[in-house]
Amino acid sequence: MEMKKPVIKSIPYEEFKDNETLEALIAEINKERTNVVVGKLDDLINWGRSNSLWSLTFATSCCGIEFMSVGAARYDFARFGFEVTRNSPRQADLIMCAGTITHKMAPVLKRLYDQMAEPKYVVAVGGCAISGGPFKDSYHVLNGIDKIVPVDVYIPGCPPRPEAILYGMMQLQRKVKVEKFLGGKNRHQKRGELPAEPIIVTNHPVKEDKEQ
Amino acid sequence: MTMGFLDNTYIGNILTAVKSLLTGLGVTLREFFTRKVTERYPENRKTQHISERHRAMLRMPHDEEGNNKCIACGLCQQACPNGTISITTRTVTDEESGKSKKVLAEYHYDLGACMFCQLCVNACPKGAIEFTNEFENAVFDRKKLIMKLNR
Amino acid sequence: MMDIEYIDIKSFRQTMLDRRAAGMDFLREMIGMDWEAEGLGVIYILENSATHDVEELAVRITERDRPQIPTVSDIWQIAEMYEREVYDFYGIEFAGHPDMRRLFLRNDWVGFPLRKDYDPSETINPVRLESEKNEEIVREYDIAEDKQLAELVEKMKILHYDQFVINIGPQHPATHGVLRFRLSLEGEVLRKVDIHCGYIHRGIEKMCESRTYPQTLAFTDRLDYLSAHQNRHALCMCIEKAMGLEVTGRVQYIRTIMDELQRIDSHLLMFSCMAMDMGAITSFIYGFRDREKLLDIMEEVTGGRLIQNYNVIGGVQADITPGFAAKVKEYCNDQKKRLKEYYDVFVNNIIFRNRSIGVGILSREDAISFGTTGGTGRASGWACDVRKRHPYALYDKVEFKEIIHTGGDCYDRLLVRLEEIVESIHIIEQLIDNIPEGDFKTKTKPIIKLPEGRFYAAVEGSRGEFGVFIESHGEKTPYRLKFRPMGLPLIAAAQNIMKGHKVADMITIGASLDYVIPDIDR
Amino acid sequence: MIDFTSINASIESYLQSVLPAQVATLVECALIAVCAIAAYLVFAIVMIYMERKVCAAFQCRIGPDRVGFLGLLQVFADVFKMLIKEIIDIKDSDRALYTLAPFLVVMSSLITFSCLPFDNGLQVLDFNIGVFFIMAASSFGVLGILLAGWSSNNKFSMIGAIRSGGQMISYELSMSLCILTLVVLSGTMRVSEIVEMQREGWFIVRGHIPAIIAFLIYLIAGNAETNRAPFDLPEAESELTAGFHTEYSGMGFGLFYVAEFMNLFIIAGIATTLFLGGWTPLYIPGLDGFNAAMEWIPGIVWFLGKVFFVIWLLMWVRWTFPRLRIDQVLVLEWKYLVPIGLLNLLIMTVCVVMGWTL
Repeated sequence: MEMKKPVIKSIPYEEFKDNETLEALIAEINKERTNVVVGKLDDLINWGRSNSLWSLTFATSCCGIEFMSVGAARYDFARFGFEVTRNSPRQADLIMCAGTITHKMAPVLKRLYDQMAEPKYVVAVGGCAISGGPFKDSYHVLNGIDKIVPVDVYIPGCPPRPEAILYGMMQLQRKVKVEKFLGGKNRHQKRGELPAEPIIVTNHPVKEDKEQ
Repeated sequence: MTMGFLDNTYIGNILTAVKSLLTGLGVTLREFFTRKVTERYPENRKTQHISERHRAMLRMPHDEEGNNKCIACGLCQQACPNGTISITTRTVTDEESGKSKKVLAEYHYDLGACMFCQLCVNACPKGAIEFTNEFENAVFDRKKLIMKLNR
Repeated sequence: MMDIEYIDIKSFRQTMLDRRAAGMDFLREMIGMDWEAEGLGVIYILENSATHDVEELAVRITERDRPQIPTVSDIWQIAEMYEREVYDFYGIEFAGHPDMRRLFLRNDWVGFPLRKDYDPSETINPVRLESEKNEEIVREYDIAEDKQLAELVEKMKILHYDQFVINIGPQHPATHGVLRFRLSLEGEVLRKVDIHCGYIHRGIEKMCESRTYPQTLAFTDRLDYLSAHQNRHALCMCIEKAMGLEVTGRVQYIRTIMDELQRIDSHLLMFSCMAMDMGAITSFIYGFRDREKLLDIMEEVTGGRLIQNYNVIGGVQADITPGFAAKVKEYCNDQKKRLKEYYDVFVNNIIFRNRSIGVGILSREDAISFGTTGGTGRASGWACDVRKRHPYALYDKVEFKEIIHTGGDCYDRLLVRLEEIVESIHIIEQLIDNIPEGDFKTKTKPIIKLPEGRFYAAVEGSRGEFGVFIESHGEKTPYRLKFRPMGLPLIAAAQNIMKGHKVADMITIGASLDYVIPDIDR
Repeated sequence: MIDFTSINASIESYLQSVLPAQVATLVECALIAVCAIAAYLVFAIVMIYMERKVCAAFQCRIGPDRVGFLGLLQVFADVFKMLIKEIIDIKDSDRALYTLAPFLVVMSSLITFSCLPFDNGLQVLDFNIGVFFIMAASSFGVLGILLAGWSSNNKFSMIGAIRSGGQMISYELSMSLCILTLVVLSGTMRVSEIVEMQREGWFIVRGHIPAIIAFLIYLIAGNAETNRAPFDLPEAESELTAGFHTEYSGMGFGLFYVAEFMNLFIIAGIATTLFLGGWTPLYIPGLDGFNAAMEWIPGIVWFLGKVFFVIWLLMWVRWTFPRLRIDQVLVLEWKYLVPIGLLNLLIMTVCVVMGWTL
């Protein structure tokens, strides 16, 4: 069967990085055949979804400023239809995690992710979000947000330049385009693949209040 | 922004307010008709200018025969503040002189953790590694960001 | 090299009170220390805001289980925040402090990370995925002089349950990063503000202790990414001072120009973000549009847009590019014209004026007591520019005006920034044509070791004094490296001046103070 | 010129002839409903696209241009996405009211929308108190917003809704005053008559100074009614994340979004009808040839042209100014707009009585 290749304007398929992972994903999704009507409908829905990725404004540090640059006049992600950044997680389609996630921030990120409505995506922007980056030896930094939420696209850089962020968004569009919304496998299963939640230690740090 | 005798009167306040609002509207109206500054990435991929010094990825240049300049001294690995580079070496014995020397086996580089501080490039005595400005590096799989730089 | 005077803990408070009475009204820096065998301690750097005399004092205590030092938070208001930070990192309790909570780490964190014997293992402090409980009850320690150990005397509520409490942040568009406010509201009016930080605390100071000096440089760019050059300049300067290394004239010129470009960049961003916070998205985009041109120039030379990695020990990473001077001049001319547009579309707008004039007034006394250096201090009438107070690089050779406003409100704080852009352009124009020939980097040994001692260097960052304190024990890594955050005094002041204003004013005040959270949290 | 009255009449007589009377009426109603909803959606989509492009132009950007030619399909992509987005059940929310709220908002704007005279006879309802009805229908949208804020069990929503309530109810007043000024000028409340009277000179010209003042106040108040910047306090992004619709995802949010834009259309539509002559062409006394040429352009084009011009004006304002604070919003209304509006009504009355109108 001819593999359905996602098309992005102005960049040929071959010039994209990491086509192997994408093809593996397509192969896995297309294991079960679906009928033509559902397939066509899926294409339409995916076209809509991939062109209307509204991101949650979630910027913790330097990469956040580059994210703002992407939104400003020179790089203008409105051209892709991404400009509707929502501040409420309910209305966002993707969480663009731009910046370091620390131990104190981790529950917040997780909670925001849980508050988002399906279908939802996560983009890890910059070294800190991918692996802890410069701070990966620190006692207070989470080494990669993929430990707590499933990540769809990794955009390396410290910080990645605005074009790189746009490129990452196009990668995400490609991923959305090959998914199946109706009937087929989609990303709900991904949740199961997450590592088990870390052990929670509940002892208390500071000395107990003397009054008690 | 003074209105003379009308200063701080009811009417004067309205007039100053309206004047300031109209000035603002004038600025935006002018921008409405000026040329837009947006750069059309990715349509302009072929023509866009990225600074030569921009650091987006570490690279080890190879010549036509596929040789690199790395002598596996490990200085870059030591210089790296967060363990982004890991080098494995093997020992080869030179058949003529009988001396054994360390050569590079694999040069692994984690793009996903690199902070582009340039200490590795500064440390390299042979100029075997350099930063490139190829920024299109987004991938779907974390493992793809750990790269082997030597061929 | 710093000359530190040790004070006995018994006479500590009296000494501090005397110093304050003697005119030492600006607590420049408070540095927690762990000298292992010699015990824990705190170093205080005081300054007289009129004469700019500096004094360094230290206090030590050998007790490790429950070390206690009397508070100075009633002498200098900023000490309230600094002492919480020291408590958080070193577990030193400050007797008499009104609110002894952790500042950065979660309240269920085990151990004090900057102590030398801290165990960083993941099993003790795993990544917890449940949020921390709000700590409404705080400890306060009695200051009774006669007792050996101050006792916990009172429980106090931060916010009462019957108040209408809303939580803003840590993920919120107007907090400029990950700061969290807990607000007690009465209608739209703020009754109490409780600021939580630490959501981007990355433990940079601790990490620096295990890094070589060149490696520590990379972190400074990521503290306050909008004054990356200045931060790095400060650290390089501090190390060079300790090594006794003189940089060439060319380097001084390049560094000064770059610092000022960075300042323009930061102030443009401040204008943009303030506009965005107040709903004027178009003004935000105008600011960013012009900032991009500046970033282009900087990127051409340094290779980075935000994180530039440009200053290195002994010089700069690479020489300036041939077309640099021409581009900078073109940009400067262009930017001067653009500034008028900002005034027309936003600053003089009646809506903005009404929302910012008289809002969030910070008096001169409070500004000094809180140590809010930078534009915020200058908007309150405090001449606190490090470039004038303790000149470094070429600032004693160029002619420029220190912008001072006296209103102390949000409007003045914005004006100071915009006028400083003009001053920065003025400085650049004096330098750009006269860059002397010479090396762009002085050769250094591959392994850099600093002589034993304590060193402090400060620069005027984009939003205040950025200081670097190094204690070296003669090794290739610093024994203690402390950065003076520009933002911590700002949020300490914010907590105070926000009270009594409306929710919308809180956003305005926050934007006008212009803090960058990674700089506060480090 | 096409006269829709006759077309309507012929459709009606045809339906009456083939179907029994009651059924025919039912079918008519259904037809009208379908047409109204379709038009509503089409205009919503056009306006969202327009907003994005206009906003981009003011901000030196390009705006959507990659989805379809010139980004024309952008809004359709958004609609598809929104339709399939998960709708989240909010814990401890008042579910019935939570679900009802967006429909109330849309209903209010839909009813008002159908009262607009798009062309001669192209209007769903036309009766002697038409203007009054429009005012009444448009003002119950605030109920939806209040309910949304209340039922979401979210403090941000709640504050947003309370702000919205205070703001919208206040501005209703000056809006009504402006409309009243025009009713004084026209002497009727029937929408079709008001438009017809402007055939030889729009009211903004005939009523000169008081009419222009009323027009400006109306635009300001209308902007406030639609909760758009600089009056977007109920959803003030930088303060209240998304205000009253913070907790809405998927289509719930979509409906609020659409209703916001349609309210803007309605405000512009009413302004056009009352001040700018509705669907009547431009008429300059004395230039008969010019006037005849203008007559050739269909009324609906005139109407939409004027409406979109007014919308553009409002967008221009929206993308220039910073946001007001809640107390300033109310000060502006009660200290400035209402007194001026009242005075203006008086002036207009005097003008009409003395015959000083053009």
